[in-house]
Amino acid sequence: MLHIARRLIVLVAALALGVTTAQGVTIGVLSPLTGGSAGTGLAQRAGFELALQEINAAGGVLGEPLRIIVEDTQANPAVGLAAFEKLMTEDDVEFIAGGFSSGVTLALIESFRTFQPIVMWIGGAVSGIGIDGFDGIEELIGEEEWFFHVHPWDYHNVEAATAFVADTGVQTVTLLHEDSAFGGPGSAGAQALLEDAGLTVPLREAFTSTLLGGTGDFRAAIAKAAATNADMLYWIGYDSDVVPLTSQIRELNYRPQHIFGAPPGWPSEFAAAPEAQCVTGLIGFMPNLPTPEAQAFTRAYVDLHGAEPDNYMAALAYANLWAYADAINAAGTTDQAAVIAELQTGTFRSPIGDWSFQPSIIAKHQGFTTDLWLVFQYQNGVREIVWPLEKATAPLVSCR
Amino acid sequence: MDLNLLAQALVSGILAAGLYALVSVGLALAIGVIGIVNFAHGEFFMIGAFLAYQLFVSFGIDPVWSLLLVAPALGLIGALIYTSTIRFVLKAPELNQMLLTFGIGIILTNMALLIWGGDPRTIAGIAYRSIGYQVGGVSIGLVPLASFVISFTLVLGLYWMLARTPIGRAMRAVAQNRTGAALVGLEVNRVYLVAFALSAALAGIGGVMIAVIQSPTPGVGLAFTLKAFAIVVVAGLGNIRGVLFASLFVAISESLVATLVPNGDTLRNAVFFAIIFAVLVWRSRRVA
Amino acid sequence: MSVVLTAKGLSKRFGGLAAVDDVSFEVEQGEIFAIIGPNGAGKTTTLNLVSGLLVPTAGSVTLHGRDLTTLTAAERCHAGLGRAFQVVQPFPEMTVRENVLVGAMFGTPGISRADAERRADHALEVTGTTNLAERDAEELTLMEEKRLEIARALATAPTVLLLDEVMAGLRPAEARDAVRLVRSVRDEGVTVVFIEHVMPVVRDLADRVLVMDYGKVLTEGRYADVTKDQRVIEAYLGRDDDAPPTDVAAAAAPAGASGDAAEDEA
Amino acid sequence: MSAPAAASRAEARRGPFPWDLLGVVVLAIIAAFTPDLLRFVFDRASVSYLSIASNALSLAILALSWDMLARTGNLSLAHAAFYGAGAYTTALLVKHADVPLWLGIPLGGVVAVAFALLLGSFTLRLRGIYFAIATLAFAEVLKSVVHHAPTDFAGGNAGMNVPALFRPVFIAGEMERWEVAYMRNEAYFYVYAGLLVATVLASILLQRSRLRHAMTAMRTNEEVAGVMGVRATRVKLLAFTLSSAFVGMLGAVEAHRVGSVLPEQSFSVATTVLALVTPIFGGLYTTLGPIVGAFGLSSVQELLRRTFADGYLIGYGVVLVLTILFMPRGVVGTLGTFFRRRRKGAQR
Repeated sequence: MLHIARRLIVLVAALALGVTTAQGVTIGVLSPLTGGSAGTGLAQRAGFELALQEINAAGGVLGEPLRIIVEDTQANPAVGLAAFEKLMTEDDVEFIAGGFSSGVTLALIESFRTFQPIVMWIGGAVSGIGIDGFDGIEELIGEEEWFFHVHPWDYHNVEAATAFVADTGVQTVTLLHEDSAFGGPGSAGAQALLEDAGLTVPLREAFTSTLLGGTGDFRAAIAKAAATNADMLYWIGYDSDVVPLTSQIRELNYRPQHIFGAPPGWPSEFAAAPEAQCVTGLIGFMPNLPTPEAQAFTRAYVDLHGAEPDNYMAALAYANLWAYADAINAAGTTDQAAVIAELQTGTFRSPIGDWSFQPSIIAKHQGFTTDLWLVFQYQNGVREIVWPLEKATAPLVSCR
Repeated sequence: MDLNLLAQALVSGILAAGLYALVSVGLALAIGVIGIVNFAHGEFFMIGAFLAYQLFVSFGIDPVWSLLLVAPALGLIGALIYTSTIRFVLKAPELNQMLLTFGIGIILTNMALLIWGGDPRTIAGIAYRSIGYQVGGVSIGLVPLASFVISFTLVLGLYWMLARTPIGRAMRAVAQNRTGAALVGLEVNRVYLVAFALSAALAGIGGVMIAVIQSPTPGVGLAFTLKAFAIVVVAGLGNIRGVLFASLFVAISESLVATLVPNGDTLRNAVFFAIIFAVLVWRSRRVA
Repeated sequence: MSVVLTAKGLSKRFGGLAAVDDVSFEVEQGEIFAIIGPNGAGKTTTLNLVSGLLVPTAGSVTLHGRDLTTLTAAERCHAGLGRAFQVVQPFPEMTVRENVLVGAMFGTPGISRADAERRADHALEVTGTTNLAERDAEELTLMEEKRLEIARALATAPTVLLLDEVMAGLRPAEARDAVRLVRSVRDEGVTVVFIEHVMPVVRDLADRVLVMDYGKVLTEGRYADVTKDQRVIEAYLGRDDDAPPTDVAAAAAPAGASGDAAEDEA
Repeated sequence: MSAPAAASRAEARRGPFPWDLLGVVVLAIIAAFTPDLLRFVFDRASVSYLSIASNALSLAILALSWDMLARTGNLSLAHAAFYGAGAYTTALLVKHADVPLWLGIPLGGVVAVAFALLLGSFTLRLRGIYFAIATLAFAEVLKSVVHHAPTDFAGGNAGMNVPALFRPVFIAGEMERWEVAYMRNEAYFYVYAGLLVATVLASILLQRSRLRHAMTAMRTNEEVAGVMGVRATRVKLLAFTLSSAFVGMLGAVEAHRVGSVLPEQSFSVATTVLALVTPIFGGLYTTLGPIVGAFGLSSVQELLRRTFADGYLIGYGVVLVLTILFMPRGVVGTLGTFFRRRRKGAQR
């Protein structure tokens, strides 16, 4: 018995201490790699891996190879908390990247504040602005010097989407939204903005996403939407809702001019489905974006992972890690103040184009805002960019 | 109230009962005949859905035809799982069976995550998913109609099999009295094997349906499993016809509430489980 | 002698089927009272109605002049009604003594632990199971299980003990032991009501016999008298071999097919 | 009278040696020194280990409290409801009433008990899987009710913020940053450990009292228990009360620790499933089993995730399957049988 116990202690000690012997800069990544949000987390990891490969091929960080340690949060707050503290105290990282899920982000804030590493966070888009009696992520830590947010806030998403809607020239918009912290406040904000822009919103109706216990029968909600006969159906939900929603809209013979959706991602093979025709969607990155950066990213991504990125989270993760590498190299040190200064002032590469951190309503360092967003339209099996016009690859067509 | 909406709600509800019955009937067989509470049943749907997807992507096989391949494939997987694990816990307390099947479910989910990733997959290129027949202002969806017909055919077929065929009679005998069945020369273990494989095969068919109407993901089975468990229990364990009636009742109720109440879709689960709770409690008080 | 237990107009319907129909009887202090009848006559259902496992559709049960009809099984037990089952069901995770202790501890509300232990040991002695006390209840022979079943019921300190076919499955020598056991229980001052199939046992034990058929009382009286009754002979000869010996349990089963019984199996 | 019976009588008079109570004392002492010991051995990494340990303690409370109800033969699938009720109670108190932060935890337990008694009284006559599904349905309905309660009352789909119980202040120059995290984690660790000790005490008191026999009897056969005089209704409601009280308090503590309540998060089916998986793994109907299960499963999962980058949960599933196949009575149950057999063998 005793020798087993001794061996165990040695093993645990090795696990705990072994990593400190590694040289060079290490960045800790928190992502949901298992459970319902695994798709997003795995997409992030794929983006980090591509950036890591390129960074190290280009000489690494401060002359040493960069390392990342990816921890699975399971999208569970308590697990995420333990994972963050492992990164801080066992792996001794000074930089944190990744992130997804408001629940996990809220759980981490207290501990972020304690350790105050540089946190460059992709997840937690719920700003809290516009929700009475609820403090969102931006309200809670936006002002911190060490907090860098690499994803538009919820109001940016809504701003972009409503700008697109207004540009289409439709008069009436029916809103369908999934009923969690993502779609609920988002749709309320969209309704307010649309009405400010002079549009009519005859109906805002909630549904239960397939991601959160729904069985994908949206006919009741769609029938109500059809009864409004609005020019546009605008829905906010998750990627697994795309197929049932779009097919049931047609099955129920609802023919709005536009079916516009804003999920966090789109199922990759959906383009080939007949119900995809003329569906429009908000997205953060398109593999066919006609810019050299986007093309290079997509090519490299396919080389590494064998398929095009399904999810714009990969592009944001890629941007996230490159920003760290460039800022630390520019600072020439891992000293926090110097790196923060570089992050504040620097311009960084990304598949979406050059970007930098700017203040948002509360946050000091906000990367990507309204102008991240593109609207694409499925046209004959291809996702054409239709908005904003300067990036468009094809004109928007009506479904009627 | 718009009469059209009401009629649509009724039609949608009735058709939705087909899918509910389909996902429940395999579970009813497992619980009713073998007496095993299979926590991995939802993962069987999930595997069925991914198999249909893979057959489509790799060989261009339409889900209509992959039904014929996925059902036996799941039957085989079910038989393997039965032979390698389930048969060792038949006499164990039901909690042991739950832990075992929960463990199997975790293994299957995470294997699917490794193989297919976490992003939703899509069976693209099938035209019938969006087809609805307009009858007097009410739309009848082709897929819900087909799944209704398939489901009721399967359920009635299963009912017939249990009543009329030798293996069906053997299943009923084993379900009622395991020892007695063994005494009259039935190979109980073989009957169980067949019943479990059949249960998995039926889950496979449900999985193909799910793959058609939504996107296969590693977690796609969960919502259906919770509801299937509830339907099977309310129907009365092993009561195949009861599954049909229970499915119709809850599906129509859900559809009506979802249509008539603002934001009613988000009340579907509440309506469903409130009915289940009320029926179970009411029945327990009535009998006493 | 005074009447201790009265059943008046007991009826139980399961759906359309009347399992027990207007059954009345009185049992006197210190008596051994037998309920007999062919398979499916409603004997066990009657016992279940008396002990509170089933709620009667109509009728009442009185013990020592106290109406028990609305009480639960546990409350009837506290009032002095003991019950042993046909299918012996010891608690398998306990020793024999612990099994008996359950009856002793819960049969009398507010009993102290020490008193309960004394009572349990006494019940073990009366039933001749003291030497089995520390055995696991899972390892008993059938006769030992029957003794345990009676010891457990006895430990609840009943004034009336209901026994459901204690002799079923016993060999003749064991049955003779069981007869002695029931007598010694009566000698403790406990009134006994029992269901039995084995006629010699009924003859040896019963002071009075109630004969049931199709849920109704056929006749009642001394053993010698009722066995001469033409209706009794017909009832037995008419349907002697058409059902297995476990018919009584089976008779109750269809009732629960849609509800409780099915739940118990789960 | 035979010798063993006499011995057991004598033992009953004196009372057997209270190994279980001694165990609680030892557990409490170990818990009291664990943070310091971890810090001594692992230095700053103790912050991380304390978090992992707290998660394991939380699982142990969940599992043990579930087991207390399971001992009556009632397989509850409503533990997420009690957990969520506790979590939302403290969140609502903080938001709407200016009560001291700590009051939310006992009140979380009280509200959970209220829901448990409500559920318990409705489901008294249900058994087996009928009971299980009814409790699952109750939990799902409660989740939906909370979700659809007025937004300005319970936060609706966005949930509510819940303030931290501990906010140690960092004093520059006098300490390092990790020490603040250590102080916070140490404090939460003690809260969890205290709650676990309370749960263990309740469980031991149950096991030592005659209720233990009542519960075992009910679990075997509720009808037989009834005619033995066991008041099943009372015992069941008492078990519901004890079981839900600790889960409710756990939900409240956890809400403060993770800073928010959300319908999907606080009423997650995963909580219910863990509540039953853990004691089955460790050994049912004992005080030790659920605790061993919680620490066993937590360690297995942590070791696996540190060893494999992908698919580590497959290993977790394999462990569960192998355990039930080769240790059908759970870790504690099977080891207990093993040692008892050996002892018996030695006696012969």
